[in-house]
Amino acid sequence: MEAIVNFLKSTGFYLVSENPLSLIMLVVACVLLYLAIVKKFEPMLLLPIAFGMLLTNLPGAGIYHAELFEGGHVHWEMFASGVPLANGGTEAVGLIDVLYLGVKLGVYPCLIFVGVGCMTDFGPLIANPKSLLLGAAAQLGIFVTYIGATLLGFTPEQASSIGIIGGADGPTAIFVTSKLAPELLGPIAVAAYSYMALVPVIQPPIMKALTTKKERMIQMKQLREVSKTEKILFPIVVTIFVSLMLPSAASLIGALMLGNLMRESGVVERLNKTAQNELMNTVTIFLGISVGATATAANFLNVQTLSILALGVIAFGFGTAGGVLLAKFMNLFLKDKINPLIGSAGVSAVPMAARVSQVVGQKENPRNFLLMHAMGPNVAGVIGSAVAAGVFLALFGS
Amino acid sequence: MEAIVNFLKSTGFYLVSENPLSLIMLVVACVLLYLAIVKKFEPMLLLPIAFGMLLTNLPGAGIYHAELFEGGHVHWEMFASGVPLANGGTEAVGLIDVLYLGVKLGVYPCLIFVGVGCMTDFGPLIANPKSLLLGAAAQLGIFVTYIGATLLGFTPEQASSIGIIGGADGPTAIFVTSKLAPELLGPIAVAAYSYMALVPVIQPPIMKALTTKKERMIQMKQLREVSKTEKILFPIVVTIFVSLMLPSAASLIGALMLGNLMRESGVVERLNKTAQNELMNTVTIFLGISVGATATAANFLNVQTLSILALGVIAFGFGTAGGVLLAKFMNLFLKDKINPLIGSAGVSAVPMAARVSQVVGQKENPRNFLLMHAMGPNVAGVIGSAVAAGVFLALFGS
Amino acid sequence: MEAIVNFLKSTGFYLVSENPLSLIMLVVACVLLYLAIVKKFEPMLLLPIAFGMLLTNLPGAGIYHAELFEGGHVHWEMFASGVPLANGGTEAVGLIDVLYLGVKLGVYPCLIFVGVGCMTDFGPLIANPKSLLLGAAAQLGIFVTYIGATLLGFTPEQASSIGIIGGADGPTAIFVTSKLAPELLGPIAVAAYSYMALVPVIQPPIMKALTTKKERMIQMKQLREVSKTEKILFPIVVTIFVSLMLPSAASLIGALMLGNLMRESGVVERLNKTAQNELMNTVTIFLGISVGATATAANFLNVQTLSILALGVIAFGFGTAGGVLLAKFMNLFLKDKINPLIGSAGVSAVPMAARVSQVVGQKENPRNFLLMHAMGPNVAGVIGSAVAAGVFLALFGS
Amino acid sequence: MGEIGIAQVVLMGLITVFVVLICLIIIIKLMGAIMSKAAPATPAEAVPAAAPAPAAAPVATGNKQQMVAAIAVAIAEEMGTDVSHIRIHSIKRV
Amino acid sequence: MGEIGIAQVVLMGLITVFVVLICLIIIIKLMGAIMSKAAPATPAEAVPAAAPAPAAAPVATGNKQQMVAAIAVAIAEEMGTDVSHIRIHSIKRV
Amino acid sequence: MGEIGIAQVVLMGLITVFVVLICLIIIIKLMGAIMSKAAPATPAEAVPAAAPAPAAAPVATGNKQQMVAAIAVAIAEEMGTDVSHIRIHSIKRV
Ligand code: NA
Ligand code: NA
Ligand code: NA
Repeated sequence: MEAIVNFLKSTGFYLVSENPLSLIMLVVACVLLYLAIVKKFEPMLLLPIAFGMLLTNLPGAGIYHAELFEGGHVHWEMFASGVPLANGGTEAVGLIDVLYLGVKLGVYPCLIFVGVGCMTDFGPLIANPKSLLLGAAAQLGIFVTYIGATLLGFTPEQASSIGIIGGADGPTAIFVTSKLAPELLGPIAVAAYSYMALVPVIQPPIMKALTTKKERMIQMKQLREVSKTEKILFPIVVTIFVSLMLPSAASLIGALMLGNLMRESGVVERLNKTAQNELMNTVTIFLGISVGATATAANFLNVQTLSILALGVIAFGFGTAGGVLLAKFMNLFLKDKINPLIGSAGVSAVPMAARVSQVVGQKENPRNFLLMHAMGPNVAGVIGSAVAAGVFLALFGS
Repeated sequence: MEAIVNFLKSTGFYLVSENPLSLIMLVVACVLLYLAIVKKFEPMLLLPIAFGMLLTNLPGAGIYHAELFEGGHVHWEMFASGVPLANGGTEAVGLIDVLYLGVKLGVYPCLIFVGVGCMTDFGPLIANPKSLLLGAAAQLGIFVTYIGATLLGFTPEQASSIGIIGGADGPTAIFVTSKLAPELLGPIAVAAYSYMALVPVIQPPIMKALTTKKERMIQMKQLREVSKTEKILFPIVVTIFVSLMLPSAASLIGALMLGNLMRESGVVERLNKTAQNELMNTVTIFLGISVGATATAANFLNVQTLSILALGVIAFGFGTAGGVLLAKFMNLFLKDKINPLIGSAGVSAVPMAARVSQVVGQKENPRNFLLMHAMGPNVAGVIGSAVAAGVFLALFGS
Repeated sequence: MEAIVNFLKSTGFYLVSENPLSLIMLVVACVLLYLAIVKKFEPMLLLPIAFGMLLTNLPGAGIYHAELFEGGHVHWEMFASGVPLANGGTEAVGLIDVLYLGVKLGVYPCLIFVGVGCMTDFGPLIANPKSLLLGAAAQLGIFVTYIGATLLGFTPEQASSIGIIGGADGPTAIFVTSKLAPELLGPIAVAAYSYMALVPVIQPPIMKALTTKKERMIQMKQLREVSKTEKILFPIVVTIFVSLMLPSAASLIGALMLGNLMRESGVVERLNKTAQNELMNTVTIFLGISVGATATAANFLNVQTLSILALGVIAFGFGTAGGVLLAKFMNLFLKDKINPLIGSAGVSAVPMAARVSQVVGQKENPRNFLLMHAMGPNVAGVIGSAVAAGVFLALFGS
Repeated sequence: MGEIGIAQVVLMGLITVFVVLICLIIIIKLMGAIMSKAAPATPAEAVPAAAPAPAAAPVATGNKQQMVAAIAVAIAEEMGTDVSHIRIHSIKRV
Repeated sequence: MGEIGIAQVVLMGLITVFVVLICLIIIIKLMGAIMSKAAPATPAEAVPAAAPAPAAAPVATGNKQQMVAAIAVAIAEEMGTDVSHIRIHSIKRV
Repeated sequence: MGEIGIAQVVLMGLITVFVVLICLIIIIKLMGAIMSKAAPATPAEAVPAAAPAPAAAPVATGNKQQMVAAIAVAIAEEMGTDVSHIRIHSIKRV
């Protein structure tokens, strides 16, 4: 009889009664699954994130133990001997505890960036290097959000991580957050990927508000062809130069450019394929469920999360505005005018933001093909965010 | 001269003379290779297991050191500084020492279950939920075997691990055994995968003995079509419900259902493919050779192993009987009779056991197509075994 | 103002002024990238190696910290708490720190050997077992180089690692070096892969100098067909026999033969494909950049590296000569003469060296097809080098 | 959990397995009932996870019927074989 | 780095981002200038990393029947083996 | 193993390599002898690991020319791209 009572007390239903907030988290996870599956919000990451969130909030399941990574350290001894429980016993480490090591040690975001590099064509950027200015301006959202977050009482480390949401690059945001404010990984990842999926909703009104119909109709000259040699030199030169300027950005830029060199060199096709397919897919699954698993009720269900979600929209908005406005400013001096709609693509969210530029532009002028022009700022924004991330890591990294 | 003597003393031939039992283990490994390659007994796992067994029993090779995991702990300090030898020196860790970490930390079985989930269609189960009762009844073998093993003097932890052989799910058996009785991993894995391969030999006589010809000829109504929404909701609902009922089953069920959700959602096709192909294949290789490596002469060549092999047959037999008998019992109350031959599929061994139902059924009635009906209990058996595993882990897990 | 000065002092440009040698290393890395991409010198490994070298020599980037592996141990506590800096702070571990674990623990070379085994057809060797003698003779370069390196003042451990360059097997060289002389990993890996790519330049003059025109024109009898059973038994028998003779060679031989058994058995086609494609590609990327990362200015820019590069040529040259000369010697006794040009293929560098035999042979006699005959010594050389590696590991391994 | 008898383990185990799986039956039936009310069942077979057929549609113009068929079959089967992501950008008549 | 004001962080951040990316503009332009001097531009589009098109040419000539058989076998094997390893064991006249 | 001379290392090394590989020769010859006694050699070429050939049959019928073009393009691209991503950019009438 006592055994049965003990058994019932070990069920999740009993444990839920002690920690009812986890039920709310299960609902949140299901909402995210809905967004991922039905609304197709960046499902590659949002589905694993949501499932990780679900698993971590099943009371008693013990698939993830935040204690293993408390105080910013990895507690190897607990990996060896199990996690101490309140009742004096120990519990073996769970699946996500092990997978989370890849986040904690910064491995997954870099490996994903290798895959992203394998899939990125920097040709449009090399053909039109001015794009880099737009990619720089679109980082405005990051710093505006940093100000906002600091004023709302977040620490500089947390404010940096929240600001990076405005970079619209998942791996960059997760890399910075895992280093500076791992306690915010859950909400920041959710915000970053949700708003990336919402780019077609967030950006167009801002783009239209800041431009005239005439500006939106500007047609741009066709891009020059880029030689293979330039494409091969680009990743090498960028890695060396950016890393010397800002060593703290070297991991992200180096990983991205390693992938791009594997792509453009054309001599390691096998490696290129694996890096952008199976390796990246595997890491994506592991990264998603690990990041999701940090979103426990205690970490997620508080006013901070709401602030982060609000600040995330601000970040995307100001990034969009920054890009558009700098394009308008540049037009004051340029003979061949830039269509300011491609400025918004500088927030990255590759290639979604570039497509938004194309769609908005074509609405005004059906013969206007902005996609390739927008790809320049789009990929420049990836570099820009990595540089911004490097600044934060240099200032606040341990 | 002395150097030559030293050298000769370090050869495996000399070491074998000190530990001749390893020769027998090499023979056992070769027999298993024969079964895997020539008899095609679950070769995906039996080949790596047998090769791991071969490598671990090469005297002096040092590819696997049981000392690293002694006492149920991982000894990281030895990973760092090498394994102490009898002569006072140290030996670097070997390949399988590192790979075994994935077993010890419970990662491989879960990852394989993600892949299994990606390959499993729960449609026939959703169309005919009564199948779950058959999947439950087929777990009888697990508990009968538990009794038998306890009476033979095994500890409750060992008896649980041996019982789970009757679940006919490799990953579940390995997961439970690595947590409760890692010293039995070798024989239990060998028994589990061998008997799974022998399902077409073990099951038919039992199925025929327990049924009448008339029963075996029962034709069943075609299954209803299952909507995509139901298939998507199923993994989510099952994860939440089962994990709340039995938190200790959450890892296995969660991993299985994550894979199934990746499959059915249709929005993460890249991840789904990698999880069921390259990721699963890689983990299968690593799991196989690691598990095989635990089968050292000391661990394997004893009367326990013979008992485990004997108990394994009992487990499969009673599981088969349980499924068939419950189907007959249910027929006492049902208007649309169930063909009791599909009950035996409840032991899982997907999809072999379902095929056995089909073959045995078609022998009596050539127009009888039981395969899809048997898939219901078949996949239900996977859930059933995971639940049974959860019970054992809840009762005896540290 | 002070902040800006601090910031500028943290840039790589400032740090370079303190350690200008890293600039030279960046140039070396770029030269290697040139060789890999434009000259196509074994790009699969040389490109990642060169990029790893580039990343490790970016001052302040912190992607690799040699301190984590100092003294031959893995310092887990630093993985947990960060690497101590000169200024009293700590720095988080970098991407390559984590990836390097796979080299340090000897996992990558073995996994690559599994993939190599999956791609190797030992048929020509089984059809003509005499090839093994040529594969043995071609290891002469290893031991001649060992003598040379010792005389130049290298320790026996270092001399062994340098000698193994003459084995012309990348994974074997990296495995031995990571165990015996990890401080030389960079130059040895660069030498090994560069000279492998240079086989068509290094070998032909030696081959011609040591043979007469008549010898080079010898046509050989067609090889017998090898039964599937022999091909399946071969990896099993070789693993057992070689490992018993020389336990320290078991890891390399075992991994190679596991892969070959997966290939020849034909029953684990899924595993075979993953092992030789995605798994091998992933490990190749990780191995390449990790090995490259050990080539810091302090480790690479010294007279040792020049010695190693010089000794590497000697190793390849004597290996080539050894194979050719033994073939000539064997011809004194054989009725069916061997074309001594296939002896040079015994250095391995599969399949490049075999192709060199074919090309040189066909130049003298256009109807002479030596490729398949050269594949015998070629794959025998892989076994030969692994055995030589085993000898060194047995003598000098901790 | 200290001393626990064999019978207790077996009973608790079997009961748990049956209770959990019976609950799942109820849940599935409820789910099915809600589904069939919410919407006139869209069978999964009609909306398979990966549906290669539609990709063929835009191709099915002009008099290249057999070619289209050949390509479609080759591609469709190819898709069936795991390799992924087929994109037909354009088929032009010269 | 002790106390550092919000304004400082934002200024330093924006300036760094702009400085680094402007330097990249200069570097890319320099690179382009050197390239165009060094060689009459070989456009990337003309030399794509993976150019499978030519492989089709030799196939589209000669005796059709045997080719069909050959190709059909190749496809069939491709399908059967899932990812790689095309092996033509025999080509028979149909 | 304490002090060990250069000559000793080299001799021991070369001898070991030769002894091990000579033993392998003997083993392989023994294996071959046993094989040829046990069974009239079934050559490996005749029993390939994965032989999907039969699947070719249904393809080798119908309108040959157009099918050749279609399939040839598919194969060519497949070979060129090695693993995935089939893209038919254009199909021309032969
Ligand atoms: Na960005
Ligand atoms: Na089961
Ligand atoms: Na060799």
